[in-house]
Amino acid sequence: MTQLTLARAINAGLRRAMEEDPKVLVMGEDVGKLGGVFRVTDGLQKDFGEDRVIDTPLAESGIVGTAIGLALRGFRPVCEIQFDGFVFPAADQIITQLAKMPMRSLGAIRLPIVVRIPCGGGIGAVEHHSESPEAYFTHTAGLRVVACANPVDAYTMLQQAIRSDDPVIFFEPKRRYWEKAEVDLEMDLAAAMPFDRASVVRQGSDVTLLAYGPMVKTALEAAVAAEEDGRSVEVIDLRTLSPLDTATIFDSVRKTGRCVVAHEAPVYSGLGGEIAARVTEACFYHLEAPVLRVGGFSTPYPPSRLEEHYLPDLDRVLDAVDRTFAY
Amino acid sequence: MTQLTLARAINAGLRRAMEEDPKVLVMGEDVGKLGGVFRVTDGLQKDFGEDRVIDTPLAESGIVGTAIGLALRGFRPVCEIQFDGFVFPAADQIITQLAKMPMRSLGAIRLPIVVRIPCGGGIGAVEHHSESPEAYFTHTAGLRVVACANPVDAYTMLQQAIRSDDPVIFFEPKRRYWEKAEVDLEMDLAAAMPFDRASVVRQGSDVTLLAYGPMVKTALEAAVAAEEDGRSVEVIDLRTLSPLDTATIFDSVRKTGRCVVAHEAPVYSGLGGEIAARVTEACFYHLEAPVLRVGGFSTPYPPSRLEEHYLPDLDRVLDAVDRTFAY
Amino acid sequence: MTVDASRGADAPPELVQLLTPEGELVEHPDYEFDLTAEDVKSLYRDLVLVRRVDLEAVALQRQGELGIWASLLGQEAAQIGSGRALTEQDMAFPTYREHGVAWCRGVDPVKLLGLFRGVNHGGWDPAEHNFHLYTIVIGSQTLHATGYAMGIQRDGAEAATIVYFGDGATSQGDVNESFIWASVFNAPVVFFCQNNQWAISEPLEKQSRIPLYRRASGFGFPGVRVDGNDVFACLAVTKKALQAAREGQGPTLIEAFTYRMGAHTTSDDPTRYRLETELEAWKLKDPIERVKAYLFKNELADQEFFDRIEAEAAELGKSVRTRCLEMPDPDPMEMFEHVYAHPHVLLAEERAQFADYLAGFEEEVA
Amino acid sequence: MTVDASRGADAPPELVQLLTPEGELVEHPDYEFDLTAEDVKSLYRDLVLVRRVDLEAVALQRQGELGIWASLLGQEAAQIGSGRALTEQDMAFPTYREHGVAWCRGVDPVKLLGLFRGVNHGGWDPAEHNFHLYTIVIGSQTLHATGYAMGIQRDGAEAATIVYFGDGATSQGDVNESFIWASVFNAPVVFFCQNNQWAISEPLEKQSRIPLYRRASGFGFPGVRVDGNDVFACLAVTKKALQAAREGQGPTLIEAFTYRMGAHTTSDDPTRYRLETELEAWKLKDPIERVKAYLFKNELADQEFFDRIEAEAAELGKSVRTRCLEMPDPDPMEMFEHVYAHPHVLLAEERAQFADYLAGFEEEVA
Ligand SMILES: Cc1ncc(C[n+]2csc(CCOP(=O)(O)OP(=O)(O)O)c2C)c(N)n1
Ligand SMILES: Cc1ncc(C[n+]2csc(CCOP(=O)(O)OP(=O)(O)O)c2C)c(N)n1
Ligand SMILES: [Mg+2]
Ligand SMILES: [Mg+2]
Repeated sequence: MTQLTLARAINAGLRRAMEEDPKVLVMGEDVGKLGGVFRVTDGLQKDFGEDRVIDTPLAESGIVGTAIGLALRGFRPVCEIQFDGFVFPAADQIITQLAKMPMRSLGAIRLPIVVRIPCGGGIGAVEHHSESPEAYFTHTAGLRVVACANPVDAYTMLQQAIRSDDPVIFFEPKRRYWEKAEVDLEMDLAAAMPFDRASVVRQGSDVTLLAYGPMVKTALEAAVAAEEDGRSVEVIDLRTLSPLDTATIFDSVRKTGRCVVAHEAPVYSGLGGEIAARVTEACFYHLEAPVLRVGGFSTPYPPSRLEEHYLPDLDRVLDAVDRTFAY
Repeated sequence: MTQLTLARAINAGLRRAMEEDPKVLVMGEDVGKLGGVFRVTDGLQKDFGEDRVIDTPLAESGIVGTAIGLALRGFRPVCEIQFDGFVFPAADQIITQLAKMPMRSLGAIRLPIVVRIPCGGGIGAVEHHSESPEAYFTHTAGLRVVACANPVDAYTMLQQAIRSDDPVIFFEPKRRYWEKAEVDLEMDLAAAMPFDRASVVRQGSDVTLLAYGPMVKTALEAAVAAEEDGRSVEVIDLRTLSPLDTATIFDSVRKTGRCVVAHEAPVYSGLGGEIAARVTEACFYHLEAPVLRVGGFSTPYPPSRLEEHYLPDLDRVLDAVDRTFAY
Repeated sequence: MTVDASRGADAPPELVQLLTPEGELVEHPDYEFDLTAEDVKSLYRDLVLVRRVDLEAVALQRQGELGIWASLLGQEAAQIGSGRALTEQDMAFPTYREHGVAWCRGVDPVKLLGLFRGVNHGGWDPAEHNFHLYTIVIGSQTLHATGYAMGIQRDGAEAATIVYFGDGATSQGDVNESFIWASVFNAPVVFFCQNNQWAISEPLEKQSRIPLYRRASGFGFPGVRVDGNDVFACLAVTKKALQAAREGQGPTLIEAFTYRMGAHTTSDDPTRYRLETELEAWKLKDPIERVKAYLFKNELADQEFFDRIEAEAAELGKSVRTRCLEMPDPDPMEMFEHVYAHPHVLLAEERAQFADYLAGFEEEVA
Repeated sequence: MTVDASRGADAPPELVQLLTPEGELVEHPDYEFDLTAEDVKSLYRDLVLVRRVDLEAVALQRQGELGIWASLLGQEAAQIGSGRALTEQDMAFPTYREHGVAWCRGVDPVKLLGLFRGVNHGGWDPAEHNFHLYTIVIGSQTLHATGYAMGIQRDGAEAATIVYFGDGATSQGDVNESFIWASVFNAPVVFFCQNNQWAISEPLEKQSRIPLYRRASGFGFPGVRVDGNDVFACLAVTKKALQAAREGQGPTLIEAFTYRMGAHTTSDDPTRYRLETELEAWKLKDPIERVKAYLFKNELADQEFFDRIEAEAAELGKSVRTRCLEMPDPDPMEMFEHVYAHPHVLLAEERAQFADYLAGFEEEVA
């Protein structure tokens, strides 16, 4: 076991994937000598060379578009989008090509491409550096969308994503990059929980709290705080956002009868709506209260001096939990 | 009153807006001599000149990006995206610039831009010509998103959208372009229903059926069919997708106790989820059944010989209506 | 507010031409004519056959058998010339109009019809033919081709890619980004732009105020304009560019100066935006007639040869038609296939629900 | 797999220069030196003041008062030279680094700090200064500038726009699309590329294999490379390009060949990717020193002048610092303002709920 930050765990996952499969490439802006603006790809170019760790020109459509071409030639590119807010120039290549080409070819083509996106707020950054664009991709059939929340998952899920023959949008909670945990670098990937499964990270009986990425830590803290009020909160780290692991979610909600979904993205038309609708349909007779959502507001991400108000924090999560008991 | 197809009604709306305000421009691919691939802009260039009806180079990011510049100079551009599936190259300009620039400027900048998108399937087209990308935009704070469903609304809502100082994504149901209705071309716009209001297009008492754009007609047909089975279906044409006119929706659901949402876009992570979540939260004690959704599947839009199966038709809508009575 | 552009049916001086519209060979300092009679006859055959397939497809569309068709009429030489320049190892990335290139890559024309008939979005295996699927989102395939070429570099293979796109496509960000990637990585890719003068209703002036082949110079790689109705020149220019790419000399932009003789697609009505006279001028430059004239004049082929090709074309047309009509509609459940490589819980659920739903109707009927 | 590129600190021959690093005037066939002593002193003042503002901002960031800062160090001449070329009617579109241009447009430097401090995303009224907001999404402002220029055409106004972007930005689709729009519509826009040799850690070779000013030729408009550390040349070249634009001669691309002397931003660590020696070579070309040398050598200014400017700079720095620290944090409810021009039912609801939520805490406290 090795103590690793989440960022280093991704680095280790990339390294292991590259060692095991010479077809795995890393590409993006500043991923080479600099090792990425978060140092996630630190040292990889030195060890694997410029042909496998590719500093690309500054254009996200170009990054994803050429990655598709490389995949068509048999490579398994892992693209880095430098910040969440800069994925939109690549939206067309992701939505009309990456997601649709396999079906377009009746399965003759597979695109084992991972698009890594550091996401979310809380780091005091300027505009476009704190967004949570997952819903744009969960609504895009043909993609798999996952989010890791801790170093162990970061290490395993990234490798699973790279091994997947489907395109994967891989969200990394940037404000948790420096969180540490013990990671078993020699772990048997096949024995690890598959990356399309959710994980109950805290057992509880009164209410189910669903979170992913950066919000998992907040959710766990909220559960601890709720316990003091005598409320037993079950926390599920969704991990997979498309498809959802509904079995795990429904089991929990049928047990607790209450459900809150938390994400940083704006609530309106966000993933929480999908979850709420699905949970309500499947657990209608078990619900004591409507599924409540807590998340960003229907505004662009605010300047950083306001982000503590915009981001759902422990208090706002608890407020939502409380409200489910008012029904 | 004049009998107009939906396409001609939009043409008439554009014409009137251009007559009334010299700052209104029309721009896009083939909007000039050709009058657009659906002839929606037919005759406008002839009458208003090449400076006001601009055939642009073939690039959607360029269209929206230069429209923003024109708006900064005081113009009110109406951009045409030729088909729904081609809006994605403009995603970055729409999401990071058009939607966010007004707030970025603390309100000093307003961007009165309308992005017209012929949307939806059912016309037997090849790939990318039948999509329903509204959820990408409803999740984008800073935009208004509306969809017209009939010639009268097409005429009025488009003019209202052009007069709005906020950016508007304007969806036109392309398979309804040839539907006709009487339109009062002299109508007083101020007296018309505002474009951010939903409309109850058929009264009913047993279940509320929510639809927009091309699905409104299908919903109305379903309501007629349901009547034969003794079910009274209230049909609401949402018209505004962001923000939703929740007052009108909630009033109806509180009355009927049941709700179905239909859209062509994939159900997963689509706008229906938001509506279901919101309705459930606001009408929890009134609901006899969960809000059910009927829409596209979690696949790319299929080849046209399969689209009748992919698109929610009368039978699939009725099936969902029936299922709400099984609870 | 518009500026002078150099478009026009008059071939500008920089045009590479080896065969005149009258069927005369012309010398060119950089490109040699080195084809045998058999070569030329075989090119002729391809030109005639693909035109015939195209005509048949237009007819099928008119009869409601296809939803739409994008005709290659007038662009046969550009496509056959460039398509025949490819080796088996080379990879081609088409738009939606490259029926001639598809033919050169051995794709059964009926497979192309599938897409336009609406039975699939692309019914051939790209790897089998080294011919990618048709791409409809304008310009996006240029990046795929460039990435593929970067893959060739990494494999150390003796191969190149060629990517097709239109004059209108040159305005898309993606196309220009692909120029950047290709030049920065010196990737073995040939950019083959068929400038057919029109992007639906928009003339070239709406995309560029200078000849398109000159775009390449701004990115630091060679651009060349070839007579796109001259199959000899298209073949020679493409061969040379591909060879340069394979040899590590990087990308080339080829602008094939040609003309879209038909409508943009069968849904289009060009009378709204262009003059009949333009069409007439281009008819005199027909890509097939000039090869026929060359073969005739040089007594390389007799009437029997032309008749034989005609007959073969008629046969092919008939076969394409028959097999098009026989093409089965896909099974509804097919929608759920192919989207993902691995099991997907949501899709499995939707598939099961939809199967139940369909079964419900069958019960009703029964 | 990489190819020869012409980058390097050695100024290539095509560079327009009017003032050497040693402070000597040089003749140029196309650009005249026509500045009075007062003009030069005023330019010098601007250069020194904006450098001082920049230094102060870096210090403020180090002390935790700003979240981040993008320094213009080394690029003062490019920005002041081009910024001073603008008339009041002209409109400028910056990236996030154009503090010098902002200065020329009369934007109070403290307003720039707001964005980096996180109190807003852009705190000035663009229309008031004809200076657009900083744009962070690389390249997207080039289209806004081009559209604005199309608006100027429609207004028949005597004005032009200038848009700033970096060497890295030239790879973005949007930037190339803006070249197309500008050339096709012959729009009055000057593309001002500050090639500071680096896009964060990536050297110019990763964006282009030929000098950037040559990109314009591929789109059919003039490109010129100017010594970006020579304020005289930057002023002259930009003036001429703007005048051409205003006169209906369309766009020009100016590549200001300069160097980013600092880190990309205060978050960056350039020691990971570039050599100290490169920096040393560029130090000899400092944009301010050469103007000082010119003024000294030609006895146009005495020590008193330089001291006075120094003192003014110190004052300005102090004032910027004080007013930065005084900048109030925005009110939380401010989040909901400005998003829409007209009432918005969803936002009104969220605002009300959030106000209630906040009020709940106050009650708890009370
Ligand atoms: C991104 C995108 N925008 C718009 C369209 C609609 N469209 C289809 S073909 C076409 C014109 C293409 O012109 P050109 O590139 O010259 O190719 P040609 O059809 O002439 O071969 C347009 C605008 C599209 N397919 N993709
Ligand atoms: C679309 C987009 N992608 C990535 C980034 C992250 N980023 C910020 S600055 C920068 C480098 C810009 O380099 P250049 O254009 O040369 O300008 P410079 O910073 O050198 O002035 C990058 C990659 C961004 N802001 N926008
Ligand atoms: Mg064309
Ligand atoms: Mg730079």
